[in-house]
Amino acid sequence: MIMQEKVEARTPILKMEGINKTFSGTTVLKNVNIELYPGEVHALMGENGAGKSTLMKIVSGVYMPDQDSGTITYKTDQVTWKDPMTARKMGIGVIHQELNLAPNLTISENILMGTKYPRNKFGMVRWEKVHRRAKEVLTSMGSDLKPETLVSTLSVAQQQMVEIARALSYKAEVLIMDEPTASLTDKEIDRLFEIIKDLRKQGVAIVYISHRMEEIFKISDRYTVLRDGEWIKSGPIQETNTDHLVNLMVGRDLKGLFQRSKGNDIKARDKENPALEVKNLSDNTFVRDLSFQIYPGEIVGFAGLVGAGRTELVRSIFGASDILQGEIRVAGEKVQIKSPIDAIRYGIALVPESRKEQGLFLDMSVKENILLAELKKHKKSLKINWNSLNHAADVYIKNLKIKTASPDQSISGLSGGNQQKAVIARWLSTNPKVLLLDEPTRGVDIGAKTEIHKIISELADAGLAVLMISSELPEVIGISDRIFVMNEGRITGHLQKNEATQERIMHYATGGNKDEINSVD
Amino acid sequence: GNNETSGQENESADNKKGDLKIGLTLNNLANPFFVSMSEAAGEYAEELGAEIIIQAADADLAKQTSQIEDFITQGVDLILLNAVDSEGIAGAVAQADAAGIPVISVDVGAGGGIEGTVTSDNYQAGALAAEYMIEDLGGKGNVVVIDGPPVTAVKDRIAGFEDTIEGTDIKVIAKQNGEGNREKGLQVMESILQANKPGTIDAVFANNDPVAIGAEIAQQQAGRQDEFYIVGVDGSPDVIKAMKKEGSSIAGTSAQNPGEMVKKAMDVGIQVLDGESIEEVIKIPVDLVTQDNLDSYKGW
Amino acid sequence: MKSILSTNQQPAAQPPVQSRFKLGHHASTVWNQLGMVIILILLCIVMSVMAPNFLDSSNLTNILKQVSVTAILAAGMTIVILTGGIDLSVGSIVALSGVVSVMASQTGINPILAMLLGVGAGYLVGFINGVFTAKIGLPAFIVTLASMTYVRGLAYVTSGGYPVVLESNTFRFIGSGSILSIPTPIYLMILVYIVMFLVLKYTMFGRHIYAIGGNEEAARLTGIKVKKTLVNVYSISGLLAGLGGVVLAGRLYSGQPTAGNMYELDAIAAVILGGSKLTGGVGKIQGTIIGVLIMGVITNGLTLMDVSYYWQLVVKGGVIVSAVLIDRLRS
Amino acid sequence: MKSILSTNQQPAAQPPVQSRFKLGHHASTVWNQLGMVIILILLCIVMSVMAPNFLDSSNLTNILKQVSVTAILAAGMTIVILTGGIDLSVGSIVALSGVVSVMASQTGINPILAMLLGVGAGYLVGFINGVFTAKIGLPAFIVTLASMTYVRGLAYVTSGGYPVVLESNTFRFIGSGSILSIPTPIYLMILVYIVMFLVLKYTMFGRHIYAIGGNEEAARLTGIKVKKTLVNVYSISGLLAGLGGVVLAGRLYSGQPTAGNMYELDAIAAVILGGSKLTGGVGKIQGTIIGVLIMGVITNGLTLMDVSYYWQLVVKGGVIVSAVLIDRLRS
Ligand SMILES: Nc1ncnc2c1ncn2[C@@H]1O[C@H](COP(=O)(O)OP(=O)(O)OP(=O)(O)O)[C@@H](O)[C@H]1O
Ligand SMILES: Nc1ncnc2c1ncn2[C@@H]1O[C@H](COP(=O)(O)OP(=O)(O)OP(=O)(O)O)[C@@H](O)[C@H]1O
Ligand SMILES: [Mg+2]
Ligand SMILES: [Mg+2]
Repeated sequence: MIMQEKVEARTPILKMEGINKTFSGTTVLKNVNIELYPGEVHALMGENGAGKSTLMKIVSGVYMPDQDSGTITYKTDQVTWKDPMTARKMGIGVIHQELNLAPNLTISENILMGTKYPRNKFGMVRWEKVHRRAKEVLTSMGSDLKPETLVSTLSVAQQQMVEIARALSYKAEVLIMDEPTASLTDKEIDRLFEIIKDLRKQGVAIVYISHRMEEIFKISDRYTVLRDGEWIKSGPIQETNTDHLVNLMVGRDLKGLFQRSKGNDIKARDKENPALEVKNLSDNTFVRDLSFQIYPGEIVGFAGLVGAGRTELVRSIFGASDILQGEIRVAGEKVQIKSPIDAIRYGIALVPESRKEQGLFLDMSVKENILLAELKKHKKSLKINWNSLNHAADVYIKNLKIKTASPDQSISGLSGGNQQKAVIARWLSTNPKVLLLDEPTRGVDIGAKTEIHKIISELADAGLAVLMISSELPEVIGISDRIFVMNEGRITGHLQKNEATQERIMHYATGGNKDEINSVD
Repeated sequence: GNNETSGQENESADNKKGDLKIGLTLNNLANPFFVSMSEAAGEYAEELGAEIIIQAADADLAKQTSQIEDFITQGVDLILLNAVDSEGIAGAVAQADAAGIPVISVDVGAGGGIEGTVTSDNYQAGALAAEYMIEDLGGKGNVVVIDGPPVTAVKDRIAGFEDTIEGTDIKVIAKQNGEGNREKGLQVMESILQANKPGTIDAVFANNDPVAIGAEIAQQQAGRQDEFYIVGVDGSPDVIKAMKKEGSSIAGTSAQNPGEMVKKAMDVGIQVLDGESIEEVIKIPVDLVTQDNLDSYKGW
Repeated sequence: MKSILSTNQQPAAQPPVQSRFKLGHHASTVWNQLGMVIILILLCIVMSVMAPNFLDSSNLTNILKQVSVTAILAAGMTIVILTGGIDLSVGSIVALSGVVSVMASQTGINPILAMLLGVGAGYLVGFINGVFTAKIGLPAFIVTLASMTYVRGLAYVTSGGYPVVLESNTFRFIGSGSILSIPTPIYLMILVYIVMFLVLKYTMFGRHIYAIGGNEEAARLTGIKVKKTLVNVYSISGLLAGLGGVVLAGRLYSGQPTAGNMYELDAIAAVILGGSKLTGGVGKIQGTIIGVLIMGVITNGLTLMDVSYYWQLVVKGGVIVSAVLIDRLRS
Repeated sequence: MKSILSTNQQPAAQPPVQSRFKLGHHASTVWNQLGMVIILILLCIVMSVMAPNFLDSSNLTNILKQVSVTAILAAGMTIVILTGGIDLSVGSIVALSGVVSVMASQTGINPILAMLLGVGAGYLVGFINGVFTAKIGLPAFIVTLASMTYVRGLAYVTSGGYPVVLESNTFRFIGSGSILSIPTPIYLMILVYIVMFLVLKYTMFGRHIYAIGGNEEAARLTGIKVKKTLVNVYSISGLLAGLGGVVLAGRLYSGQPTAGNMYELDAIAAVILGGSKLTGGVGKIQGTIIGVLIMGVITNGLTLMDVSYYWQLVVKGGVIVSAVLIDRLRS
């Protein structure tokens, strides 16, 4: 409260009034206002496609607002940056939502990208200094990544850490964080929050965008809500709560995160065949000696810290990465999975970790993105029957409530959440027996997230065996019947729904001791 | 005099049997003219019991320069050069000269200190074609010229043709580039036939035989074979074959003799090696092969 | 929850077809093509003013006949480029196929069979390209560059460097004949483009091509047989180049070992003029034929105008940039 | 929290250099190069066995002299390809620059100045390529294909199609002269590669090239002047092609309007053989020179072995694939 006064007292460092933005006809921002004060964390809230990123891209000079459509006042004078460079020079720092890294370069170069590297008097880059500077940023973030590592060898989460490091590597007075934690796990998030608090002390104004409610209340001082590109409300965080915020965002009431009614416990099902059984699976690098079963009709959550090996686990089950040892049984019978094609044949489906790189065909229509895996179902002899395709696509679009102008709209025009639903739909279309979900709701807004959770849960009730990786603990706890916790490629914990708490999961995730695990099993 | 000369050569070849190593670099091997030249060279070298290395430069002077350099490395005794460009090759010739390897140029002259040139006069080839047309058309008419790749040999032919019609009432109504091959020759002729309606063309001068044949195909497909005739350059087997056909509209071709040329060059070269003196330029005359003297023409 | 899994349900209300032309990449490329069509028309207007008899029906068939071979190559090049690949070997394949098929027909075998041998030779080269590119994973550019070299060599070796003369009239017919006073190659070209259009739009193979070009990793994870598809794509490109070679041979009454030189560049240029992206995933066969025609009209028009060969090159280069430039500025 | 923002601190524990060769693309491409070096050596061994006098020092200088022009072009091509672009115009630029500079020197101006004019012409073409590609955003392939065409045309037009003769000895020296019995072009080539190495590794410009090639969007967002950098990249490629043209003219005692035909393909092939990816971001100049040498050794060796012209093409194609193939299998 005290600091609240302080904030109001000061004049805003950045003030945007009546901002409009139109992309080829479609208006994305309508007369939006926002005020940022030095030393505050300002939560920018809104559903997928509300216009958060667009607004921030205007602040950071990526886009220009529409002609004569309102004003941006930075410090004392009115401004319009013509490119990211100028904005950055003026002290605007950004962590963009989409990872913007050059995979061919080292972590160091990605962190320092766009700045002048340390150079000698002949203008020659001094590499040892470059790496040292990067190392400093990383250590200050509590990350032990090696500066000389090639970014292409990093997992998505690790890449996000690099993205953050870049924004922290130079002095910013306004720091924009567009979903920085989308793929982070609590350990990194806590570290990040300490950094944010530190910056706040130094009087940096921070815009914080996230779809994870609990974070908002943990870190932010004030909030602004956008809906369909319109400014809805701003105010101090103390004067709101989850339900109220959600209501402002989606324009209707919606009780927090979806909670799956406790699924009937395994004991009852023990005698049945597990839909998926993994025995001593290893690739000797990221996955070590993993064994577990998943039964039809249950949702099994996989929790763990960044780099725990969850993604690699599902990738190897799905035949996307090589397995060195161990066996996989589907519905009791031993199977050899050498490629995704085999996996699909055995009724396994994988919704991959990163939509953009591994899931979406951005040049293609929504309907093809949904049905590409099942075209053969929709052809007479050789010829594809587009009508039956449209028909089927419409069904999925309806059932999964995918928001799209039409089935033929290019999927690149959809918001993150809806793109994710389309990818899920693609895998449902293959009628899988085992569904592997890797971070299925990353960057998906609360409304869509809830819908996706409902869908997953209903699928399980319909007899599907679901393995869900998630780094968002409330999500894992919310909809899993059982939870495995991984640490450095090994399963370190196994929790029933009723015994799962964030604390216990974190305990195992950080490599909790064995006897406790035994007591669980 | 052919048999005599080669007869002499056999003797003079005897005393250097086996150890004579000759390098021959040709403008290219994409044109039958040069292909036949290379074959004749191969056979004749066999006769002489000499080893011959044959290279083609793809009409790239830099490549030809490299090839001469490689010849020097290989320590050939004699270089036969069919230059891509007469001045441009001078540098390489000088290198060979410095290495004490005599260079005889074939068909196209060359600078840089060559021992001698054996050439069939390309300028004359063009001139003969022109004279034929002047006489046939009575010094008046519209002709089409199909040019070729910009190399001296070709340019001399065109020059010979154009200089000769200079002053007559023969007008060049279209001049396009057939790039020396049948394909492009056919294409440009098709378009020229579009631009010049029936009855407007009296004759076509093609820079070489492949183009001449291409032009004839275009003419036949347009059903205009009776309107005008074509004169080519080379006297290549397939043009002779074409001329022998009924109703061929290829009236003539300024026949050169690649085989003869390269053999002569080889003889001259060996004379140089034997320390005999030779005349700087030996011209193998070109004669216009027409329907009249077609049967007496030996061919390549 | 059956509903999600089963698809036998009422379709949602709105008819897709309508909106297809409102939004999305369908729309956008429809625009691209329209753009290029406009430019083609502009070009024709200019030519018809400046070049004598440009608009004569005989000249128009002439243009179509002259582009037919490049067009057939460009059709194959389109699917290669759609997958994000490239095929530099097509020009040399034209030569090899021409030589092989003509020499075959000289042995007196059935001319149809001889032609098929030529086409087969092209298919074989394409298949080899595909294996090295897709299965072994070597860069398409270098693999097809190598093929371009050795296939040209083979064409020379088999023919001994001389053009091989084509006697068979059946064979000649495919290049020089005409039905209802329209030259055969034009029918072939049209046929190839119709088939290719149907393949790309209505077959799984076609859709997989777009998918692979758009996001190969995703395609792999979706269970598409990426390698197999790519091998087929290159094989088809080779096959069509082989067909082109046969047509050209029929047109030239001979198999020319020098034929098809630089055709690969014309084909690629046409594909890109037609709106395809070298990065793959974006493009349409309709665009390609427009690109081919633009190139053809330029060459033909300049020749009709009797512009000197040297200036033709200058102008041609200028027109190509202007074409893409205008198209860009328009949108 | 100072630590994040201030950089004056103790150096991190482990020395970067060490770990650099454990992980990351440094390592991987070091391997690629090693791989290609091995292949180059293998090739030389084979040649020295089969080709007489291959190992003569005179022949080795020969090879270097013969590749020098392509090498200079390939250096420029490398940075273009590193940005994910391509430059098909270099071959024609070689011709134009040669013709322009020689004609200039014929007017009797200072030969150095004449040469600079040739280089300048190349720079100009490159600059235009850059503007159309980077600023206006047209596809590099089509833009440079167009340049390839019109620049060749200009070379013909300015020279009237005839080679122009070079008299000036100073000028000739740059192509045909030698210092300490090593030909001048070799010094030039080495110079170009050293400079390019330093630029790519130690200058902001060089690092920006890699960043743009790796992720253009990221480069833009972090405030790298993408367009400016790209324009410079194409300009440099043009400039080096211009230099190549001057050297070639000096070597051929003349400006040949037909010179440099197909050189662009040799240059690109060399770059890719050297381990660069056409998608950009990956590659090193050291790799390129290896690629150039591989190509040069093949051509030279086959000539020495007296392989017939036609078979040379076949073998050359085969060797190129084998080279990348072996490299692939090895890793
Ligand atoms: N470059 C663009 N061209 C056209 N439309 C765009 C563009 N960028 C964004 N949009 C549209 O603008 C709207 C807002 O997008 P924006 O990314 O700002 O939403 P967001 O609030 O960041 O959503 P999310 O929470 O999913 O990140 C969306 O409908 C999106 O489709
Ligand atoms: N594409 C990749 N290439 C190389 N290493 C990878 C790749 N992806 C992940 N890794 C490494 O494999 C290990 C396990 O990563 P993985 O992605 O499976 O962990 P995770 O549990 O999914 O955590 P997150 O995905 O949130 O990073 C990590 O050390 C990571 O660095
Ligand atoms: Mg966003
Ligand atoms: Mg993961």
